[in-house]
Amino acid sequence: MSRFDIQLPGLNMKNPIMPASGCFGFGREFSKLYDLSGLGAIAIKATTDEPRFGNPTPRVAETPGGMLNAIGLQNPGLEKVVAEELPFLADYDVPILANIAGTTTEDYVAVARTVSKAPNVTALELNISCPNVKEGGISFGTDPNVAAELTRAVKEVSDVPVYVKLSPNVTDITEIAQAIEAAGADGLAMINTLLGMRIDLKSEKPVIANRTGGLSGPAIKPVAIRMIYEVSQRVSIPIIGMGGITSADDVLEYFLAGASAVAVGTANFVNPFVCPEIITELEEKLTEKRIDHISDLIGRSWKSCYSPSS
Amino acid sequence: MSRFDIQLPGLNMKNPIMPASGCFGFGREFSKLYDLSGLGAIAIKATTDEPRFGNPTPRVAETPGGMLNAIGLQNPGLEKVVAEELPFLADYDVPILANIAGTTTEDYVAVARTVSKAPNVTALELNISCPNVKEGGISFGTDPNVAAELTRAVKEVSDVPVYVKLSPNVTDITEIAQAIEAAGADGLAMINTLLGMRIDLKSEKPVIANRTGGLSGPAIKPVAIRMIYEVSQRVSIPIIGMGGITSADDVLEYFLAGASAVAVGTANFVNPFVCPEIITELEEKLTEKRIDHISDLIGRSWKSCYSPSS
Amino acid sequence: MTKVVHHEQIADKIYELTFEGEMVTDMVEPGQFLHIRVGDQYMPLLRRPISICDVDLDRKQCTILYRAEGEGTLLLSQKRKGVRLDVLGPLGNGFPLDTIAEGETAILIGGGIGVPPLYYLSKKLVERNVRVVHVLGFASKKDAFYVDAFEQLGTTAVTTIDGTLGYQGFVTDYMKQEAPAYDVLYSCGPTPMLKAIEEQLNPDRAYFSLEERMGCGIGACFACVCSVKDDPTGHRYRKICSDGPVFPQGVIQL
Amino acid sequence: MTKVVHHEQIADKIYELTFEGEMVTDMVEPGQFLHIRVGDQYMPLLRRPISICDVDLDRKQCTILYRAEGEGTLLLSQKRKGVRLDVLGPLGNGFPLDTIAEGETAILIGGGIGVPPLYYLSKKLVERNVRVVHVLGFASKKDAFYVDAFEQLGTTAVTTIDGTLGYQGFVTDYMKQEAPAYDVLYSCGPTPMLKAIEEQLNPDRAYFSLEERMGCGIGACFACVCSVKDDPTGHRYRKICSDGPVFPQGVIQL
Ligand SMILES: Cc1cc2nc3c(=O)[nH]c(=O)nc-3n(C[C@H](O)[C@H](O)[C@H](O)COP(=O)(O)OP(=O)(O)OC[C@H]3O[C@@H](n4cnc5c(N)ncnc54)[C@H](O)[C@@H]3O)c2cc1C
Ligand SMILES: Cc1cc2nc3c(=O)[nH]c(=O)nc-3n(C[C@H](O)[C@H](O)[C@H](O)COP(=O)(O)OP(=O)(O)OC[C@H]3O[C@@H](n4cnc5c(N)ncnc54)[C@H](O)[C@@H]3O)c2cc1C
Ligand SMILES: Cc1cc2nc3c(=O)[nH]c(=O)nc-3n(C[C@H](O)[C@H](O)[C@H](O)COP(=O)(O)O)c2cc1C
Ligand SMILES: Cc1cc2nc3c(=O)[nH]c(=O)nc-3n(C[C@H](O)[C@H](O)[C@H](O)COP(=O)(O)O)c2cc1C
Ligand code: FES
Ligand code: FES
Repeated sequence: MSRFDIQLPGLNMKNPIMPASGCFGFGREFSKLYDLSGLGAIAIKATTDEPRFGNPTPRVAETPGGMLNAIGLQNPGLEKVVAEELPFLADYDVPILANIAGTTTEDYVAVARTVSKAPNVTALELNISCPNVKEGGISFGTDPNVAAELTRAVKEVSDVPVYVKLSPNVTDITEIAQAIEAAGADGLAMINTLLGMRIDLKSEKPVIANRTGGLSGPAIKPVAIRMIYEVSQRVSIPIIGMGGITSADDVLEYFLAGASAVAVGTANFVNPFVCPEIITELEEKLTEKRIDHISDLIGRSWKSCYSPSS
Repeated sequence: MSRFDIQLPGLNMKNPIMPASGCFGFGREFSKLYDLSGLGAIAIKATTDEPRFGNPTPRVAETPGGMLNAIGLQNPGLEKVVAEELPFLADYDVPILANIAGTTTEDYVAVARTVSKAPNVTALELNISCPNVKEGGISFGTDPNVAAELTRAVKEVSDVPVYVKLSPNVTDITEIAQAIEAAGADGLAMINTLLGMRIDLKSEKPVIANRTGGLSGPAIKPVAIRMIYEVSQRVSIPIIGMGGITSADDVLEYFLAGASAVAVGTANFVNPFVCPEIITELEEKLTEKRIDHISDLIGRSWKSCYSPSS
Repeated sequence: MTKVVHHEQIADKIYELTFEGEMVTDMVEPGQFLHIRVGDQYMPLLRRPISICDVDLDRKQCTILYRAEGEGTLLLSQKRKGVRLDVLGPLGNGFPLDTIAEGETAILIGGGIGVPPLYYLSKKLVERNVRVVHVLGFASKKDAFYVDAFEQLGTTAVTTIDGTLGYQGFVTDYMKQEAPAYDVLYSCGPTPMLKAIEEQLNPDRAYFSLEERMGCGIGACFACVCSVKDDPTGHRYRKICSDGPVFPQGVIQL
Repeated sequence: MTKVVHHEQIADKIYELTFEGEMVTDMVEPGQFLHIRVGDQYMPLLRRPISICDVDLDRKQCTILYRAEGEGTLLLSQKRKGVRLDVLGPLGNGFPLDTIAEGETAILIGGGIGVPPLYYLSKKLVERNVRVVHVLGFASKKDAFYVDAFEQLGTTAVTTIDGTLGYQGFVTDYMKQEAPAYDVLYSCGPTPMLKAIEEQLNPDRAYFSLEERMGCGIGACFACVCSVKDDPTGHRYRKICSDGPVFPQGVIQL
């Protein structure tokens, strides 16, 4: 009996670990290192309607305990993803969470309609941190109404459950999460990166050509944990947690905060074997701690009554 | 000729370095370690109308490259600060930035009126990250109108220039900064801590008794730099920059982003001599880099024309 | 600058580390603590408070004992002989030595990783011709350390929760059962143990050394406060790092 | 597991590090790189890409040369003999050896910290009876390294910007002035240098090794892309880490 198989809408996972979108490409590179069928799921790189080159380089910069990236959604475009990348992944026994992005609602709808019909795509992940060109460039993820409307539009055309990936760069994430739940989302993924910048002392310019970038890695873990702790108490759809996960202990912390599965992003760059290593380590920890099933831990930090002096 | 004396409203600084509020108490402990007159200024611990005990312990937790705190504005209260703490600091030749806090506008006004009359308080720093009890507990710092109104009320009663310390936990910090500038603030201080949480795997509860805490330290530096880069381009009042500063290189990065002075917080806990060490190191760096005056660097990352491919 | 001159594991997860440096000459008060930076980067960020366990003033050497369990102490346990150790201290106020008279009996009760500071205290008391009795509580035999060293200084009882060494039970169980006579009680260990000692033994003259998570370690950040006992105002406090870690009985709400 | 067996400073800020391990047996292609984790904590977080400079397949030893200037390389420079080194690789595609025939002449042009991979390349070419000529550009005499080692393999010209060693000027200045004859050109160095070589020398057969800031180092993150030359669509690219770092002339928009 497995201690950590997880069933979420569209995601029938052997274990709760998946690589995070954008940190695993479309799996080809990692497939040379280990068997992808051992993963709980795979979140693939954001797919857009048309191919995108993305931002100029440098696209990454290092920061204390984290990194910035401004890849700019580089991807081969919907057509190639469906024709080449997804079939490659179909050889593995692993559910695919297809991350989709765009700059108009129509973009998202177009990608969602087609990608959700791919045989091995079992769920969608809406990346709503992208700037909304119609709304003057503000991100889809910062306004509850805009986010809800997008969710509704995508739900309408999708053949598979839809997860919405929240941006942490907001005043009140619970408000947005609730609006998205009400709009029919099947789950949430959180968090995307924090907006950050690093300036190079020699050039006196931002290190990243795009100037700002998304902060990921261990540095952001406390922000993600706080947000999941807050949101999980206010929604009843499951949360895929992420942000700075590097170990099985981190996974346990995310479950206690309220996550029902987790994604590992930046850590794949530090140690390309991190996902299978965490899976092994997690199973050992659960056995050692005599936790019958990891789902027992979901939200336990707030579910039991809290007494501050103990 | 000094390369780094800085004149800001109310703050006549020998150098651009001050300890950040809450990380230096009222200076007594550090006065045993080095001469406080060597500092550019001192931001004292938040003062409230009445004495406060603050939050239950544990009040701090460590995170990757940072720490969480939920001290809860513990302080001896306005009367004692004016009667005992400020006179102690009057023995040193250093301007005092008095950080003030409250839960109603009246609280802030009361503290501002009295503290701004203390002979060695040369400027106020409004900590607007506190929950606003009248507005249902939302923080004063998350709504541009509420923040502007508070600024106006405090400006009216203050005998000295007023800096407003911004919370980073907002969707659009430039909007708030501009509202505060329009309300008459003399300067900005940014950033306060990011809201975060850490969960203890043994107790399965948040480590911090108050559950959430404020994230500070190197981990948050990229977020602070990004926000100062954005805000400094949209306001014309000076910015005191802070968040994760540990070295003279960090100070240079803050100036390039758009800060006109900096505060060092958490690093004082790691190395209690960090402020004088940074001052010495900074002077050396300026000489070495042949920078005539540090103020030449303010905002240089965006002032010169930007070409992404270079 | 201080340098590690000895580093050895002495029990399950327990390490003994000796370092040498000028600063050791200030370490004359038992019960004070050191604030140790364990990494060179800012990860882990904060220093770790560790008690002074023994001091050799002539050789300018100080010994600490610590349990390597969390991120910081595990990193500390990897320091090799010869490397630099970044130590701040001695910090805080230790056990007062002049409140007990020559010929009187001191009982020193330690629990787990609260045992180390009692060793230097015991040596100092013996130097002053105070009779010392030790009660050292551990979880199990594998966790016990320094029992022989304490025995050299005075009668030493050991208790273990599982009974694998000495008396089975908590130190308070032992105290109630055996009821050794003493004039002054000194104790360091987990707060629940100190609380039980205060409530169950209700000693006249006693000193407790407390623990709390710290930021600065020098009194500036208000991380480590504890409440004053029976305080009607509700906002009186002491800082464990700079007012303590040792407090006379009755001052702090345990 | 790889272990540091030699570590020495050989020029201003330049270090030579040799490590030993099973993985070295895969390092048969000059121009490939390693992705090295320099810290044990997550600060610094990312690995550092460093070229293979020399390999001793029999002893399973690989040598790298690097400039210790930033946070990560400074930390690397503190690794002592005997410690573990976390190395990923060999990664990427190196210099093709079979595109030059026996008896032909190869010119290898390196700039600064782009010089190291040319050493292993030169050795491999010499093994194949190719005649090698080296042009090594440094800022100043104090920055120069491995000049003698290259001289053992073939004619070696050194240029320095300040003229303190060899020819004064850039490698391209030297090439125009001296115009040595060659069949195939191989180069590694800062992108402006590669661009100048391409534009000013316009070689028929040439290979360039490129640099870019990396995330994963294995082709998964799209951090290190560069544009394909004369691409009308505007979105064709190559990844330096997995398609390169070495590209034939004309493929990449330098
Ligand atoms: C005055 C004083 C004296 C002490 N003397 C000793 C001693 O002689 N030997 C010994 O082994 N331990 C001693 N401790 C406890 C010791 O400080 C902690 O065990 C240690 O800080 C844990 O660090 P870590 O890296 O193992 O754990 P982590 O879990 O990585 O610690 C995370 C953070 O929590 C803090 N923390 C965790 N546990 C404690 C604790 N029990 N008390 C205070 N802070 C804690 C750490 O300092 C750090 O800031 C003392 C504590 C205090 C306050
Ligand atoms: C394929 C390849 C091979 C290389 N071979 C060598 C070599 O043999 N010897 C050598 O000394 N250097 C080599 N470099 C450059 C080397 O990777 C950088 O000098 C090094 O990463 C800088 O790290 P740092 O810790 O000193 O600087 P930091 O400023 O701390 O670096 C911060 C971040 O920027 C990245 N970065 C900074 N400069 C560069 C750069 N020039 N290229 C790529 N990333 C950079 C770092 O990897 C890190 O992620 C190579 C680079 C590449 C891409
Ligand atoms: C290089 C890089 C590229 C990313 N690309 C995407 C993306 O295409 N779509 C998306 O939703 N998130 C993307 N992310 C965000 C991650 O999926 C993840 O939410 C974030 O990095 C936090 O997790 P981590 O700290 O484990 O990396 C990217 C992150 C990185 C570092
Ligand atoms: C323990 C602690 C207490 C703080 N107390 C206050 C405070 O009373 N008022 C305030 O405005 N900021 C307070 N801050 C925030 C700091 O002044 C500073 O804005 C923040 O920590 C970021 O800087 P740093 O990363 O250098 O610490 C506190 C920070 C810490 C770590
Ligand atoms: S730890 Fe800062 S006041 Fe005690
Ligand atoms: S570094 Fe990740 S694709 Fe090249």
